Amino acid sequence: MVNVHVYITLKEGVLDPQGKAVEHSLSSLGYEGVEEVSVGKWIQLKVKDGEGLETRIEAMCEQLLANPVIENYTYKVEREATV
Amino acid sequence: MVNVHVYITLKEGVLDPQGKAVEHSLSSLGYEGVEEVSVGKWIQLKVKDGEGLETRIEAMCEQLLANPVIENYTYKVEREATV
Amino acid sequence: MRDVFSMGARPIALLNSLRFGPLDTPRVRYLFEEVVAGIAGYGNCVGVPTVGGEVQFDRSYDGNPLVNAMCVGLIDHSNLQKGVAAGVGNTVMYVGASTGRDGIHGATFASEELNEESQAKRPSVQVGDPFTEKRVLEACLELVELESLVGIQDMGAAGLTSSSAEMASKAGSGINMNLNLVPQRETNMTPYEMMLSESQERMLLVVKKGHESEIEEICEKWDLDVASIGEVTDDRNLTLYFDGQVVADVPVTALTDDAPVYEVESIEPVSFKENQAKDWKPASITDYNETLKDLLQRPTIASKEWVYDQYDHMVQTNTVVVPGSDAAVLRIRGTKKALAMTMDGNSRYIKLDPENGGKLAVAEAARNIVCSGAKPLALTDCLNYGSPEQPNIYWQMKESTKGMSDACRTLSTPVISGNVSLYNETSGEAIYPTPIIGMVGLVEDTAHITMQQAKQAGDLVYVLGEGSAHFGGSELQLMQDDEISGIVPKIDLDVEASRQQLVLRTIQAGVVQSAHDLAEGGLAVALTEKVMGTSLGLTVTLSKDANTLFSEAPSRYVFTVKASDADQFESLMPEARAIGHITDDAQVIVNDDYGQSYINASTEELTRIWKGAIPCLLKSKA
Amino acid sequence: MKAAVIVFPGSNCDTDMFHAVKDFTAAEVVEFVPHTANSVADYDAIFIPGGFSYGDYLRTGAIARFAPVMKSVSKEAAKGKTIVGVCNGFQILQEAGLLPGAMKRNKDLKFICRTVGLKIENHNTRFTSEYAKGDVLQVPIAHGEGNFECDDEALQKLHDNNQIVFTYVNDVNGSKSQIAGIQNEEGNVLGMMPHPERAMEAWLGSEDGRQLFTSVYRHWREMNVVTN
Ligand SMILES: Nc1ncnc2c1ncn2[C@@H]1O[C@H](COP(=O)(O)OP(=O)(O)O)[C@@H](O)[C@H]1O
Repeated sequence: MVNVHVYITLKEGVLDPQGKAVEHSLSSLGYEGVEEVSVGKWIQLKVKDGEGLETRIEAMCEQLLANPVIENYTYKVEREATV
Repeated sequence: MVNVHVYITLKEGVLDPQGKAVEHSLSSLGYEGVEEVSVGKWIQLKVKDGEGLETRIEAMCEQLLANPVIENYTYKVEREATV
Repeated sequence: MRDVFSMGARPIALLNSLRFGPLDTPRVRYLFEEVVAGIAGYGNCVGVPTVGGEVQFDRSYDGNPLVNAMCVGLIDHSNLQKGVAAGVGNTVMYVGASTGRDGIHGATFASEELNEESQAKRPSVQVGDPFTEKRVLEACLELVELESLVGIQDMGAAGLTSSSAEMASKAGSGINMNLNLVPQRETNMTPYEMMLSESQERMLLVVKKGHESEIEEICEKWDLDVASIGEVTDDRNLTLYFDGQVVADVPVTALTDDAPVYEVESIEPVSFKENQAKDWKPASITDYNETLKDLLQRPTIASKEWVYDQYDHMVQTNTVVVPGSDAAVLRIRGTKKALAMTMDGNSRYIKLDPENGGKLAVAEAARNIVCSGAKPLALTDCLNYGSPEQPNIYWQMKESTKGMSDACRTLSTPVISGNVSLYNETSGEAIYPTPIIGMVGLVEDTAHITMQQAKQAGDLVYVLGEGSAHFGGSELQLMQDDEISGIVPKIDLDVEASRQQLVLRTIQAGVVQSAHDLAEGGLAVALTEKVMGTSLGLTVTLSKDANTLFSEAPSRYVFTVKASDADQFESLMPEARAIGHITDDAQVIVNDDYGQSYINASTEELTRIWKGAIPCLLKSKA
Repeated sequence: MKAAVIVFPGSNCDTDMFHAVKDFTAAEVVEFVPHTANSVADYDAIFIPGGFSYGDYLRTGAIARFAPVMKSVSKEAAKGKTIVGVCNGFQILQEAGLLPGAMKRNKDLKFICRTVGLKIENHNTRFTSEYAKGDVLQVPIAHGEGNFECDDEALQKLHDNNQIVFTYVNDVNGSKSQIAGIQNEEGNVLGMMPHPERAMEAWLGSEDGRQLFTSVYRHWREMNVVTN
């Protein structure tokens, strides 16, 4: 098994109401100089390693994990160091 | 300004109904060998660089971005390569 | 909800009562916003409408907010289920979400003074899963139809331990369970952890031996964990096995009925006598217009639209009277009947005068029910106090409970359920004693359903009941002094009961267009609320004094009546005084006895102030 | 007319929808159809009710879209059957690709339950023929994610093809062009966030939702007279 990290954000140009709200809250809590906040998803999963791993991950992302109409995704595969 | 990425997940032992639902759904879509799915947040923000940067980021995480009762967070600071 | 559907009833409505500190710190604002979102998130998802409730703000809840929830269900008598573990040899089954380590010691946490140490303990909080709850609900309502189901109970506080012990105790039986069979979502859980886990959305069932597959079938359909984990015995012991060993074997009664009764000391606090001795008088009011506007902006009086807009109060399409009136009303599909429901409790009165305050709380809830055209049926109470080990606090509990129970007897409203939350203290400071009353009433015919908003111009405005000179615990006092003291308005329960009957009779006679009881802010606020959000106004004549306008004396009502019904109304309710009429010019005008207006504001402005207060506080900076 | 009301785990407006169709149209058959059903081919109109299918975990409608019954819904949609998705039903139809766009969280991030003004933008549809253009209805909304989003090109297409059926009179949730309900290009699939099934009787606050159901029925009847 490998650890897969999928990162999902709204596409550029899509207004992010959650990001805006967080930005606003941070500033009203007194944190200055915080900008361009965006709130996305970080999905972690363990997937069987082997042939076609990347194709499988991409399929999962396109089919379920992200909504291609408004979201972009990237991912990272983490192989545990073999002892 | 530096780019900050904050990654938030549920603490171990805390029920993750979203993760379960995604796992279940992936398996019924025919993706085999997918395990331990968890759904967390990935927050990106631009923060003013400078003294106390890490303390400021940690404070933001504890106060607002994460709910320390049930969530853990990590973060990464990305400095843009100066030209 | 689980307590309700495990009886075989379908939850039809939720209500909640909230207590927070003033919205002047970011922390309280955060808590308030998140709590409302949390209640909304769960109820909306399960699909049970949240139709009512109440919110009050007071310093005493700064470090210790209160959230009390009430659920109303509808049941066909033949489906009534009991949480009993009867029938030796019958199978004990586990249904619902799997067990994790969440909420261990939750019950003790709920009744514990908050301190540094308990902060560290907090990871024991459970995360709710409304989607699972919805499936458990639907599955349970199918399960209760089965002949083979003997008993069913929610795993609430202290989880498997209390549910199994209570079910066995009620049947006079015992239970054996093999903990290895408990569905688990974490690894290496110990028997201790499994027995005390307060993971949510779980039920314990007793099923006739040999019929387990009927249960399994329904659970599989709803995609729920199900397991046969034990059996009913006749030895009156709770016996637990784990890895083939007996890990506990205790008499059931030791866990339930034989619990020691705790005798604690009750001492009347000196402040009580002091308050009784000094009668607080309001500072003289120069601008009544401004005072009314200030009162309307008090968060406790202001519109709670910000809150109930977030609750789906319409799902199931039975809600006839949506939030914003005295009580919510839901029709019962297929009948002429409807149910009215409300939650109430004014802890300031109880703090100053617990016995009288306890009576006031029950009476106010009943008045709200009556105003909507319903006869009070029964109530549930949520008792929230500080540490009962403090003699002064125990005295508050004793006195307020006595007051409530007197009121229940006089008003013939049985207390059919409730809950208790103690040790609500932060760093030694207790909350105000806060019993909350949830009441349900029956509308015999939907034609009787009455709302608080005035209906049309030309209707006459009547008041029933007089103000008083006691302002202890009133909103006016809090506004002027920022603290409460003195004598609270007294209630005469016999007057209360007879007026309630009279009001209900008059409403049922069909001559009342709208009815509203007087509460925080008194007559002036109640009158304004009759036209809030409408395009109507009103013109009334009232003597220009605080007692008339802002007294919170109990057992009082405002009505609007069609001019053509006035004679009949007056003959039914001779005590009511006509004070003016509803107008179509959208101005709220109060004249003195010489025809001079001393309150004069547009409905639109008053509505804006009243609706804007809470959103405005939430947006404001620290 | 034979009508189906699809029930997913977590649907919670299914009964309300059922009563709206059954009590206010002359449909001969109205039936609940579980998410596990393989076919809805026997029905003339398919209603997908609101609620929180699969808890709305991950994204609203994301998981429901893969329920077995949705394959058949897509097939019937392609054949021109009438499909109505309300609230969560709309979100599911978007996730399934039967309607364009996606829903974001409401602009102020709060769930909103309130009766709002709804304007008929297109009354030449099988869903709104009994309304008049420009009619303003009072219909409840109850959603946390009804903030309609799509790219400019898709939006232009919606306008050009008259696919926008309902808009909000006021900007309640941040939706682009204040869109409250749209149909597909072919005009047989409707998605709307407001709940017409909650606006069926005056004592519920409004009966402005009725004509949606009677329009659907009328369309079916007219088609049937022609084909028979
Ligand atoms: N203040 C109260 N007034 C009336 N009944 C109460 C009160 N507190 C608890 N009860 C009743 O006692 C029973 C057990 O309540 P509680 O200990 O709160 O259990 P649970 O954890 O199942 O809610 C319930 O039937 C409840 O309604």
